[in-house]
Amino acid sequence: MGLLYGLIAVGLALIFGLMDVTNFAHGEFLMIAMYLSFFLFAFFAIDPLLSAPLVAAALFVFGAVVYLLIVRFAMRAKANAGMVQIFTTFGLAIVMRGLAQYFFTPDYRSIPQSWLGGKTISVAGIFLPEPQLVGALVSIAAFAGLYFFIHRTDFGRALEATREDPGAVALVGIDKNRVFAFGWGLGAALVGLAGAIMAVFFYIYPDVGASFALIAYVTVALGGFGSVFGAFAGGIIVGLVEAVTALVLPPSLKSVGIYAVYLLVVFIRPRGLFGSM
Amino acid sequence: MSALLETRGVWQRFGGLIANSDVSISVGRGEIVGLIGPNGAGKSTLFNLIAGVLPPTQGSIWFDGENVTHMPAAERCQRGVGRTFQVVKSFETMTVIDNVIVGALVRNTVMREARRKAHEVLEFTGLAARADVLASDLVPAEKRRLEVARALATEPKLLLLDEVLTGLTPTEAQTGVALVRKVRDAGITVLMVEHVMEIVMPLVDRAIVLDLGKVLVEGKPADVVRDPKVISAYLGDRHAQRA
Amino acid sequence: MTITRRDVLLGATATAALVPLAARAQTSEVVIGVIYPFSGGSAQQGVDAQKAYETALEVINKDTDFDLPLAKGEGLPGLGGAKIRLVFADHQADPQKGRAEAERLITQEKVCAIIGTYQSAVAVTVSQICERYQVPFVSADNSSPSLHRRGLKYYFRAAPHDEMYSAAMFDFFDAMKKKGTKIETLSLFHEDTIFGTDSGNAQTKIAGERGYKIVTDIKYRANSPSLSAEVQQLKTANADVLMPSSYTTDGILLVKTMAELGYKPNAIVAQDAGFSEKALYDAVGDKLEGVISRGTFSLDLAQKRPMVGKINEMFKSRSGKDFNDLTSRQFMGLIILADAISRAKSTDGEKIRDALAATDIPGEKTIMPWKRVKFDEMGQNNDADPVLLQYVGGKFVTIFPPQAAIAEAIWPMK
Amino acid sequence: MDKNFAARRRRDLVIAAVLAGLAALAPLFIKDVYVQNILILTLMYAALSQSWNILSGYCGQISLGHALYFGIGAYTTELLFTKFGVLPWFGMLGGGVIAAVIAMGLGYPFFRLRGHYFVIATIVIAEIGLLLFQNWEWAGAAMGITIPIRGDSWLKFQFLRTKLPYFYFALALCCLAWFVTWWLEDSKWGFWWRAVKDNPEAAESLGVVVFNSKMGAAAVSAFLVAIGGAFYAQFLAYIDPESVMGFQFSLLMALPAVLGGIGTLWGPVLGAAILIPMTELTRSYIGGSGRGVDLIVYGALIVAISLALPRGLVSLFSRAKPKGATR
Amino acid sequence: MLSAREITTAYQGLVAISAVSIEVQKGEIVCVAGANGAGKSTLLKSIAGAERPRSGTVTFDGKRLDGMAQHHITATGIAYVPENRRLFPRLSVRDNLRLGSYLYRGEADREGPLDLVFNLFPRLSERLEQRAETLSGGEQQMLAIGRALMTRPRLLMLDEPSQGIMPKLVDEIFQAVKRIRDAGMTVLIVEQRMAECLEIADRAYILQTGRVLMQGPSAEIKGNPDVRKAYLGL
Repeated sequence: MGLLYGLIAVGLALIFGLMDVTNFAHGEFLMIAMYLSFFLFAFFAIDPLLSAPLVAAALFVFGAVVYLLIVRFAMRAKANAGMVQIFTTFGLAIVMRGLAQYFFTPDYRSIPQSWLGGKTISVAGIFLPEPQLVGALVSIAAFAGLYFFIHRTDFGRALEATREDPGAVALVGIDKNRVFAFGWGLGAALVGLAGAIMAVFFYIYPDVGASFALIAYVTVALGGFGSVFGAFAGGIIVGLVEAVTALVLPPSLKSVGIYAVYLLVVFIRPRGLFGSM
Repeated sequence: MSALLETRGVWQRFGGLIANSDVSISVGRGEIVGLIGPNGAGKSTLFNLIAGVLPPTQGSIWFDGENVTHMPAAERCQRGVGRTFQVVKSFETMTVIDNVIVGALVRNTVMREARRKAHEVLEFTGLAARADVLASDLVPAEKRRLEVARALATEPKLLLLDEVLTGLTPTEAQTGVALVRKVRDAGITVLMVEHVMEIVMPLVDRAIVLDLGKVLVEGKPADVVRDPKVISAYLGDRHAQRA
Repeated sequence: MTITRRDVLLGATATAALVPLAARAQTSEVVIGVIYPFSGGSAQQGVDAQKAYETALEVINKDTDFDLPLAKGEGLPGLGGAKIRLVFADHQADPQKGRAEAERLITQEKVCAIIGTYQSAVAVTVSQICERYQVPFVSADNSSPSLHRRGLKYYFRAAPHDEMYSAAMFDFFDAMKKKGTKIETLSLFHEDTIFGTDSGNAQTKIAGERGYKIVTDIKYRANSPSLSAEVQQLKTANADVLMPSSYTTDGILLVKTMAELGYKPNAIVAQDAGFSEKALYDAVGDKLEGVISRGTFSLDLAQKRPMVGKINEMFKSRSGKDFNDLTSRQFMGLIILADAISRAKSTDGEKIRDALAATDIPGEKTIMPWKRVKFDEMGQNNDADPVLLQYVGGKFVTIFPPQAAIAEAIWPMK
Repeated sequence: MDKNFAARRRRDLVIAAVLAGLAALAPLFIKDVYVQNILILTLMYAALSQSWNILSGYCGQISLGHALYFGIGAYTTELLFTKFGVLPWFGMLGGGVIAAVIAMGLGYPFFRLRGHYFVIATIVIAEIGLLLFQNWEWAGAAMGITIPIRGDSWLKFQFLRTKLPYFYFALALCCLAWFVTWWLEDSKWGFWWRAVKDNPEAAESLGVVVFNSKMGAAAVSAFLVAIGGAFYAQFLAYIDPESVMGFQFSLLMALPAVLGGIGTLWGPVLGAAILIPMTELTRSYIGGSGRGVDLIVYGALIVAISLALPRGLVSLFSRAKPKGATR
Repeated sequence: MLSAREITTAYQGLVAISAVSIEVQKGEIVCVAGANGAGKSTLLKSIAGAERPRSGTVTFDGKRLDGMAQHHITATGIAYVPENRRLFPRLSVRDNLRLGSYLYRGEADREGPLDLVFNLFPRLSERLEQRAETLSGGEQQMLAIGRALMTRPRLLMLDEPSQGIMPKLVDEIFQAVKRIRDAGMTVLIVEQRMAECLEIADRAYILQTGRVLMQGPSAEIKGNPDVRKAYLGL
């Protein structure tokens, strides 16, 4: 679970780190991805595992379009820039939820049987549910891919460079707007991937994003805004803390553990575990 | 009477970089002292140490007979240290008068008095006509002057000016010079960091030249500009030799 | 400020103008308010409820030959065949909004009664408002026992509440024990809102009284992103019976997580809610073979009472789903309310209240397996016998109480 | 030049008095309880948003966790009333004080945080509060607290037959929050807050102790919000953790100020006057469809206003004239 | 090759340079000198597209540059090393250099410029894996120039390359500039340290408070007594 949080958070961290914009509609991106997986399964019988790349690709386009059509303008605001971004994306989240309810109806949906559904591998007495195991593997793979992409390809380097200094990339001939759109796309694609995996073992309905959004923000902040690696590590920590608190405290208080850890971390390191500066 | 401001053997290191090494300077009451030096000489660092932005790595800073080395900026302001910023830091969403009132509130807790004081200062600095304009709508020269006004409103004994004349047109710079003189005539000691020598030199009583974090030369402006070490620091070694 | 005030004033004059119209229309039309969540996390329940009420409306307003009150003939006979009109309002699971909507329905839409609300927390505030305006409130599907114990005059609940449900479960356990099944330890698993808490409390109380041992009592946060840790605990405790009280979303996640972690209890006896939702069985039905849920409704009844099947078909054609525990209660709630209005021969709140209080409908004239519908002085129908249903071969089979059962319980579940 | 300023302050006060007077007369014409209800909520949110604005708008410390103080106000009042029979008026004050104390206690660690770290910390602390109340049996846990009905009385601040007392209280609260803002705006604190928001470093150089300024703002803000919470509890006569401490409250407190104009005297009132009736009306009249159309309209409006008027709706009124001390 | 005519640029109402015109011929090293605040940097920014001139035109090989987006200007063959260098501090030296060749994706295309950079600044080749922020000031300047060279420019614009650098390295950098010109590029350099700059430059412009004070071949400028006055205010 922690790894999946990590994957969701990495998408958010990418967007955030790149442009200092918080995407309050991140949970809704996840929701869209889950619906996509569901419909691909329901109408074309494509297993979520197979459709994951498709979903990721679709979300990529979606993320880039959202940037170009909406966020780009929110970033131009001179006054109250932070509030404008928060509430623009927040408003967007509400619209997306409303649209999902309008088109998909509020019914709970779920993918009944996938290749992975419900199988469990037992290793030395520890049961590892397959979907989550695969989820974890995909997360690690996606993260490894992302890492490779950022550090070994030109565009990845451009992404990193833009994040470091968006004003300076023009010096080497890079168009920062394209990089931003690409970053949004990539961030959304990662969420898309997470959504596709989650669709296997989670129920889907228009408000599903809300369950994950706060955890994702906390995860990103825990790792330190702007640090993709931090977000991933943050995800793992959140997963562990959640499991541990559930043993110590009543389970209904398990998120308290996560929140407490967040507060503790930022009080000691006001910029998160791996935050810069 | 002792000097108003004194730094005693001040060092400042940032990681491996030594920004100030063993700087001891003093500023007497009623003086205008210029702190000059080429880029990267450590002027701004020293300035920040005096203003209380951060404590020095080593050494002490004395103001008005009191050790203020570890005193936070707000308290130094209450003791009588006013400053401006190299990169202008106006309160952009507030009007000019409101900017100045913030400063005036240090010594006047009653709003009406603070406001009166602020108007006085605006009058003094020649910004009165712009009182109700938002700080963000001022032109840079006016912003600079607003910084001075704000600092003056705190009724300082020592006014620290950080490159207030840089980047101004000659006319604007001359008005600025006149303002600094006026400030001194009002009994306020001035320590100014400045790049533009042609403007500073006629203005200051004494110049302190920093280079590579150390005090290079100190003295009357006319002597300072003839000093080969200064010319070398500014124009490069070869030029100095030839000159 | 000024702008709004003008708008509001305009709005007020507009409503004022409408009032005489509404009064005139009163004889031919009776307006009832329906308050549900139509957006947000539980919007699905609202939308399903809407379909159930529309089905009931068809039965009442059109001439049908079911053996239900008001089915025959059009409209309400007591009011000269007046038709019922429903006004739906969205409370978004917020007690404040529920209250505001109730107030609006009463004062603007001139509803003569209100029915709702799915969430118990909203029922609290809606019933308060109804009390204040002396408008009857029929709590169709709220199961929190505390609701009817607040001394409200205008509160009515025809369906059982959680203590009755829980009691039935323990009756069932007792019966099974007599037959020699080992049932000693229980695991409670309930969510942390009013429904789960109430249910958990009731179960804890009865278990104590009847000597069952609760080995784990897990209260979890509703709509959690993950239940792995919780399920792990259930698995470790491995009680004879797992008793979940969860809404649909958490129910799906619970079942999926259980399967993933390889936890298969001997028996699951669920406190309805999510475990009566089609969505849950669509999603994870294959893993639920043999699960037992309490309920107030069972399609099996169609074998004894054919009209149940026919009405179910009517509902199915609207919603694409079979009646479940919630929708059947909603359907029945409106029938009972309409019957009272007809007998009151008035849309006056107090008269309807009195008529409701005098309600006595035999069980056969409902679509429920109840003995009868008769309210006590707190507005609770104590004769609404709950049933236990077991999910076998893709549908629910009634297994308890014996008089309603059509099959023996399969224990342990597969 | 001083005349200008004094005139503006006086003008604001006069406008407020006139508006309040008109609002006070409103119930004479508006008998419809549903509309009254909307008015009460509008006033309440205006008051809450005004209070939120003190910390987040004036002092620039964006909090999305004010639901915590709202809930504390509500719970303190009702717990004192139901468990110890303390009159709501005292509970209200007590709640306010407790909220202010908590706000200051949290200030020590929180005000070191900047930007998003601060925002998330505020969200998280409110969530923790919510979860604790959700599990605190003595305080009713998830069941919440139903306020026992004792009949209409100002003493117990409870009215069943009429909404008017609630209306006037909400109006008074709104006026209070507005007046406090108006008054603080032209005070040492008001100036310090704005200075801290615009540029903490410069403020520090002018003798402003930044930390203390933030603390002051947090305390005033939390106190007023808690009073609002106490009012809401009395008004609703029923509270449960979700309905008084949920995240949506934090947002609903922020939204009017943001849409109306954050850090302005009139923004919250203007924002609430438009936003609250709009949300209530869209829900009531198109929300019953179950298709989420009201959400789409609501969300789209937020996006549109955020993008088109980053300074909020008040910027429509201030025209081209230079903005004065009160803007 | 490059011609900027009557450039006027203002920041928020304050005119930084007014009606400044300069020409750069192919293969030249041209120095723009002047005291701080004279408008030298603004001039470069206006040419590079980092600042929008209020009026005036910039042409490069006959192509109009004014109004073009900054990254497009880079693509036409002008590399600009700004005053504060604007390296990507947390990326390695290697990555900084690679980003310079972003516009040319092929490995083969990279080798030429890379060889030149290593040739000019052998130190960089020893520090390939270090983060840019860990380099000394002089090395950072070398990297900034190196990164600019990687874009395979025809014109290289340097803003105060000597700033904040040890005197010894300043010499090294100026020598490198000469070699860059020898490698076939044209260089426009802005400097406060006029003496060293004039040593290597073919021609020079002296700016004072936003205007061109004088211009001409380096030798002429060097001997002109007015220059000192412009600097020291004497």
